[in-house]
Amino acid sequence: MLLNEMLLLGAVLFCIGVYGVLARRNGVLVLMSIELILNAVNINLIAFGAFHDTVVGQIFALFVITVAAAEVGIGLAIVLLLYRNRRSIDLDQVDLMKG
Amino acid sequence: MTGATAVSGLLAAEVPYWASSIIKLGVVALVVPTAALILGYVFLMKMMSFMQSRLGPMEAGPYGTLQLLADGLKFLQKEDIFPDKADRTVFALAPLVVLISTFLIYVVIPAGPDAVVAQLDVGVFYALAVSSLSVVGILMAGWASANKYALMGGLRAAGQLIAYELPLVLAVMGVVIQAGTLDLQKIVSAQATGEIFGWGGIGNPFILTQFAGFFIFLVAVQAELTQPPFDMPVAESEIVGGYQVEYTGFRFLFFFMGEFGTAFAFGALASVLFLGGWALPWGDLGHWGFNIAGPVIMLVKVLAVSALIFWFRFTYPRLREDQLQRLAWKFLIPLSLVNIVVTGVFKVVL
Amino acid sequence: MGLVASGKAPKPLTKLLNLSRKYSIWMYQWGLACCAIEMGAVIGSPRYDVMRLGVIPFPASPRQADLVVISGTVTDKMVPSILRLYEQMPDPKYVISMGSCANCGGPYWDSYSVTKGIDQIIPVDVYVPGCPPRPEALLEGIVLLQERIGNEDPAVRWKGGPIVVD
Amino acid sequence: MALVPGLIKGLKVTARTMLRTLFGDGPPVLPAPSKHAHTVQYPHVKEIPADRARGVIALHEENCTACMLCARECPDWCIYIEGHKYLAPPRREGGKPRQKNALDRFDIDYSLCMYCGICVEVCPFEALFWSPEYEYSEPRIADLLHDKERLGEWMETVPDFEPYEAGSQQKVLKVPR
Amino acid sequence: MSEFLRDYLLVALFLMLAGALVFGMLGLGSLLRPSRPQPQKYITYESGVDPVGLGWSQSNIRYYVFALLFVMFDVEAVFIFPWATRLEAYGTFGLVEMAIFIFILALGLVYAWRKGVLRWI
Amino acid sequence: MIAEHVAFGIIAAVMVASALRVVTTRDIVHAALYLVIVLAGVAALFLLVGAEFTGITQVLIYIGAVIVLFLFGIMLTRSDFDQDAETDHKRKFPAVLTALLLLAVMIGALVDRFEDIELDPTPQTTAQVSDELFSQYIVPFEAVSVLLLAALIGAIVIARREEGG
Amino acid sequence: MSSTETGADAEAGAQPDRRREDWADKMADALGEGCLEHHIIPGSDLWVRVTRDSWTGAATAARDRLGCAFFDWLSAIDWLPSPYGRDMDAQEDNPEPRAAGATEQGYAGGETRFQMVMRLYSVTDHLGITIKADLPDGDLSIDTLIPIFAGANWHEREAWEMFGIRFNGHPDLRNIYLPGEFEGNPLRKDFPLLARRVKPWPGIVDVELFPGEEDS
Amino acid sequence: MTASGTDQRQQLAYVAAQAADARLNVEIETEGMTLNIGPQHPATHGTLRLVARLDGEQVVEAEPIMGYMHRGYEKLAEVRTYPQITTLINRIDWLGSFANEVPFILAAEKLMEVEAPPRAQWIRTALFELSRIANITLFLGDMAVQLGAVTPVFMAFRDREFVLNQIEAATGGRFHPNFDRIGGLKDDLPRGWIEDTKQAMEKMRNFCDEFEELVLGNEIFQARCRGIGIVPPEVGLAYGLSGANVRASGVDWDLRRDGQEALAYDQIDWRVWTHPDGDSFARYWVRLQETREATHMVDQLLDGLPPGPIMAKVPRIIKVPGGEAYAATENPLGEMGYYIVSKGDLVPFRVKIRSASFSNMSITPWLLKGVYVPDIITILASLYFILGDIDR
Ligand code: SF4
Ligand code: SF4
Ligand code: SF4
Repeated sequence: MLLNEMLLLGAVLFCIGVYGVLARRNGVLVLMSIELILNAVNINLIAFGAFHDTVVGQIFALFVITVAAAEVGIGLAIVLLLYRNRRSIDLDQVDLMKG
Repeated sequence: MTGATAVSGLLAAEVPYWASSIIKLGVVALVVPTAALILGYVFLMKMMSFMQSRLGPMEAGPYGTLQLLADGLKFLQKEDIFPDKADRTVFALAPLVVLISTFLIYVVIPAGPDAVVAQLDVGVFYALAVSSLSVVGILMAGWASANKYALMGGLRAAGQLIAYELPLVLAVMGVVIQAGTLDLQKIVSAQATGEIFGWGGIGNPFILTQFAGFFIFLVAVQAELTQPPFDMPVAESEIVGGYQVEYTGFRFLFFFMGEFGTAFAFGALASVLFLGGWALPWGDLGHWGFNIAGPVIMLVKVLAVSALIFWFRFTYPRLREDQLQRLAWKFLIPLSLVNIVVTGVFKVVL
Repeated sequence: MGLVASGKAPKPLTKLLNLSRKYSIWMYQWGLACCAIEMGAVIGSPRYDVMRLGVIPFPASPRQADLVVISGTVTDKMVPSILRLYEQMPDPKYVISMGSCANCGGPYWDSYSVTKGIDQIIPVDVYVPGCPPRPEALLEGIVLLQERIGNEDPAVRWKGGPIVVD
Repeated sequence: MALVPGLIKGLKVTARTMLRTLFGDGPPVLPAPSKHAHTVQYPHVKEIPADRARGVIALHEENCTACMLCARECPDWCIYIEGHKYLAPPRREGGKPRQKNALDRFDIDYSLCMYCGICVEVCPFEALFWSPEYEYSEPRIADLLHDKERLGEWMETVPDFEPYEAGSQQKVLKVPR
Repeated sequence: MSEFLRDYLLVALFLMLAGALVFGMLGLGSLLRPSRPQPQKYITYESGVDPVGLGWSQSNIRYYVFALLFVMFDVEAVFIFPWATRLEAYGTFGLVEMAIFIFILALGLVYAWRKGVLRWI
Repeated sequence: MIAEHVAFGIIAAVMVASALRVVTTRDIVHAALYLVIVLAGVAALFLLVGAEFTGITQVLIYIGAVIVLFLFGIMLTRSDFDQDAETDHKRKFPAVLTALLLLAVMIGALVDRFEDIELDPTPQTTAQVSDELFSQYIVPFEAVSVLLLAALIGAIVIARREEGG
Repeated sequence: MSSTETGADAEAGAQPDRRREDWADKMADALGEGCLEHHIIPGSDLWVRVTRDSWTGAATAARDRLGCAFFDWLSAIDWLPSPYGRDMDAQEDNPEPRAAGATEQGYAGGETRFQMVMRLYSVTDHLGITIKADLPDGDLSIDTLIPIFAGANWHEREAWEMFGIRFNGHPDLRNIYLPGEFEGNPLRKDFPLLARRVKPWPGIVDVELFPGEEDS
Repeated sequence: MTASGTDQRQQLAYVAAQAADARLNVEIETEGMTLNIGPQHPATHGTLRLVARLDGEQVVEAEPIMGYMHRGYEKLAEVRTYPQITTLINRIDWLGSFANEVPFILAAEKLMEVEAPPRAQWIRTALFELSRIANITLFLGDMAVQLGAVTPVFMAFRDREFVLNQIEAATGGRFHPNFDRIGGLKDDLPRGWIEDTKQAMEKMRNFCDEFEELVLGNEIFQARCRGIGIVPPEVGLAYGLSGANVRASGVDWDLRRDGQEALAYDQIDWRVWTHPDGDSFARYWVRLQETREATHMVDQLLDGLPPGPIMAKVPRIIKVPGGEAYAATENPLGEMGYYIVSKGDLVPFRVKIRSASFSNMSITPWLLKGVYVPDIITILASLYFILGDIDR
């Protein structure tokens, strides 16, 4: 692979993720879009790791995966909580988020 | 390492990569259904029947040996039903995911020095990772059927599979620490050449030093396979078959194949990890003869492990959902954590 | 699509298919009344052990069943359920009517709440007489069914009628 | 959960059953085919039911006088009898010709019969008997209506009445052949 | 192509093999099987009656809590694997490191236990 | 090398298509399943550049665990099998614009900068990863455990609150 | 009544049944006017007939004063002679259906067509009591027993379905057995069994006189 | 039958089914999740339907819907003669068939004031206990299978065959003997029967031992049953629970010992088993003990069988004098009784059938409140009902 191919792919995924975060109003879908973003980051990390021929890229990717798992856990807990209280996970209807 | 020479050792000739790949594909494509057939026939049909003082299938073929073939052919002729409300694509793909999970496990299981599809550096880790894929398939099936029993069964199954995935993973850790590798081939040779406190007469099958690990592994496998006493996801007296409830014909059979194929795979994994795999502690491990003897040795060990699994299955009633989770979280996981630490201490101290 | 349904399947193939259906009959485990217990004996009692014949009583859902044994009294309240059960089974499917109740209403032929015969609702392939039929009698019915399956013409069966033997 | 003892005992029970099924009480020799299971392999081996078993009703036509008693007492109304009267030649020389009944039709509808045995019991002329036969499933329900020829054929399968247990004061009857 | 990738190519091939099996079998079946639509055949199976009360209860949060616990420990396990392969090299130091790691996560388990989320009921 | 490029092309195409479906499909379960494809693709990419351990981890954690979490979340928050709630904002134009702008910027920044650098797919073994992790990155490693603990406790607290209420 | 019986019952068989009389007295005592009649078969059984209004009172009294904690069953009797002749085997209808007044009731008397019957039992004394109450012909309703014996719920639903008797205060008076669209109350005497009337009785074609009465 | 005819009828039935379901669904439509268990459900021994409203896996409310097996016995009894009824009521509790006949015959004998000769009484009692064994054996296996253990039910069926063989050898019917007559029995025992029966009893005792190891002693089984579905004695009695169900709650009451019906129970040596806990496990335990006790009772009954006739003098055509009588016996499922109102005809005027399961099941809505879905099965199985006995 060419390095820039990898990076490009990462960039595309990243932007798709960003679009998802902005366009979606379902809590779970927003979280999924965030996952996309994090994966895009991971691709970059791994690509650079391979580029520099070091395993540090992998290690960072591992950390990112860990953080992502934690993030999803908490995020979904919040979504569930919202759902419990409002019977909906539509973020538009969550005044709380709007301040 | 030498995936390409897997078969060449057997034939004592160099086999091109593509040819060996095709042979391997063919072998595994045969092995999985055959494994399901063997387990289904020997245990589900015959052993169960004997335990209940009856005979099991007798008419289809001598001693009913062709029973499951007849079943397969019969299921081919069954109408294919998609319930109205079902999510058709997901409904159709769910068995595929389960089956993929089963097939992928077989990639790393070694049956001889060269009789392995792909010898991966991260063998065990890979096997555990792909075996966890089936959860997705089961959840898909449960969801797509748009049926209460199915959804309930799917959720129960997923809850159970993930709860027991952990003990499974953690139980293996003891073996990994002892062998110092994730590669299944190396684990096999570590057992064949190992020593127990300086005595190497029978090598070191890890079942002896890792008995706690073996026990946890076995319990977890039982649960992963949703066999009694952990069969709530498919409990027929409660939720009539759980996530499989809407599946007909061959789609149903895929689940069946997945279940028994995975049982065989886990049996193989258990015998590789704990019982010494294809090797015998005596003799030259690299000898090509093991490529022929290995599968036989493996088969015996796998059947022994499966016999144990199915023996439990036919004897015990099922637990309740909460008892199952309690067993996992309050007993197996702490136990396996302790096992890791203890094994680590021994490893470092000795 | 539908090699067999169109009747174009070669003879040996149909033979093979018939054989497989003959020796693999998954039986929906569902009983209605007293006869159900004799059916239970056929399934569950090692003395009879219907699994020998390839009749496998695993499916808990009609979706995987080939055969349903209507074993017992059919009440008017039950009829819709039985009909649905039958329709939810995938073709090809077989029905055995077991016992006088399912055949004709039996001892309750004059009752206000009992359906006089299951064949008024669904097509029946084999009638087993008795009240209750001995387990062997049901076995005989199953053997008879198997014989007929072995000789039937799938093309006709695929259209859903009762067994036709050529 | 107090683990172990009960669980292990359970395993023992199933294992014991399996061994017994395979090998009986003898030594474990392979191959160990089907001898020790409780199974009677039906289409090949047939158990003979108890003599009293109520399998099918046989008609001894000579004894039946078409008196209709069985048809009347049958709770399911599943016996259909038709007959006609005729004058039989006198028993003794010079006597009057006797009026007798001829049996035209004697059908039992086994799809309806509840196998209660009332007809056999009430028959005053010992024309009906239970036979333990059970193999008469039919693919067509109409074939379950057995006419008097078919019922007569069943007579061959009727076993003799058994003797009674000690202390009984019942008389053992005879089956007319 | 490197040996390494060839191994994984095999993995990919197996993936396809499973797919081929599934579709092949279903394709073969479509030649043989009947198709006879009937009005009730496609209704969801629910013990022989019309499905009632469509609402699936959403309250079963316990599944989620267990799934969450699982994710956390799964991540932990991922870190233990490389450590386990190289424990010999790290010696006591590695042992202590991991002991701390496991201990901290075990705290989580204990917390969950004490909070009663491990109780199903 | 050709084979790898082809593989990369296929994987990338599938990934991008699936990712697009993730953010556009109306059925949440489908979105999650498309996400599975994307994640599997990522894992495949990792393997392609020799990051074996991370690749498998990706499968184990993401597909085996995180997706399950997602599916649970979905199934516990959807009240009906065939309910089709609105999942997107009414006006998506700003989102599209933002995303495209971002993409343009990144492409501009990346494409020229790293032109024609061939990646070396030498496998990096687990042992290497381990050695690096347990020497250089020992502090982050321990921090991870604390992070996980915190996340665990946080999630439990949230879930508990909801249960009480 | 039978020689194999034991203890008090066997003795009581010969002479007046003290224990049952005692029970009858207690019931009369507790209900006063509400207790109409009683009937005792020594050593066998006790019937008490109460007014409709004392129905629940009788149950309470039996439970509290007699110790009958066990709710055995509850049902009703339709005393109307069947309008279908001797029994439903008869092929023609009874030419003159007798008037309701002409019905004869069983033990402990009764005046009307429908009579409630309930049986309670004492698991300590091992004695049972059958309590009856008449329902006026125009108003088939009676108070529910659920507050006293929770088990009466289904029995009352059954009686409602089979006889059409309404139970005041019953929370859930629906059909228990029959499908919702079923019409009629099957256990009423005037409910016909159609199958029996449609199918010809096979015993009707008489070809010979009864055995033993043979004419020469 | 032509295919088109079938189709038409199917269409009609289909429309009827739609209508019936729609109506029922309106009746029970609730918020939250409603789970239908049955009528086609392996857990319900046939055709009970349970509609449970759930909150998660917890039951908020559960209601059995019966009538899928309602066959109208009480009405049919009004148009059948006494011998015809005897054979019909075999089919109420189809597992303990001979036991169904006894209380009816006893009630009729009460009205006719005849009494069966001692030999008949003893054989009656022995057959009664045999049906009890045949009946409860199946319960023992069935409850295990409901809890997910497949093997016990096969063993139950296996050993039950020995008992059924004996019942058949004596009466001619495996299930529906129709052997009891007003004033005695239909026939005497065939030669060799006593010997065979004793052997069968030996096997049954083995069976009980096996089950104590395989099921009762199993920790998983205990974990599933202990503390589940506790019935307090007062509540149980108020709901009309009888038989082993209340004996498992500590009520020491057994109609065989305490009833007034003329059977041979007072002449043999046996005991009544009770258990203080009142939970599902206790019910299982009590039934297992009763089975074993019954085998001992049969042995004694056969040893002491008095010689003599088996039939009292009764007219050939039975007309029962007018009057009312109630007779109840301790059937395998609990108290079963018949209340016969006679007007001196060939047919009874009214027969009220008090069947045990009907009352036993009436406690389920109370008992199932707040339990978890898997426990529904445990509780239903442990209460032990037979559909025919509920719906009649
Ligand atoms: S045919 Fe006889 S045994 Fe069968 S269900 Fe009907 S009554 Fe019961
Ligand atoms: S056995 Fe009974 S039902 Fe059958 S024909 Fe005789 S009397 Fe009628
Ligand atoms: S069989 Fe017997 S009862 Fe029936 S008509 Fe003939 S003689 Fe009379």
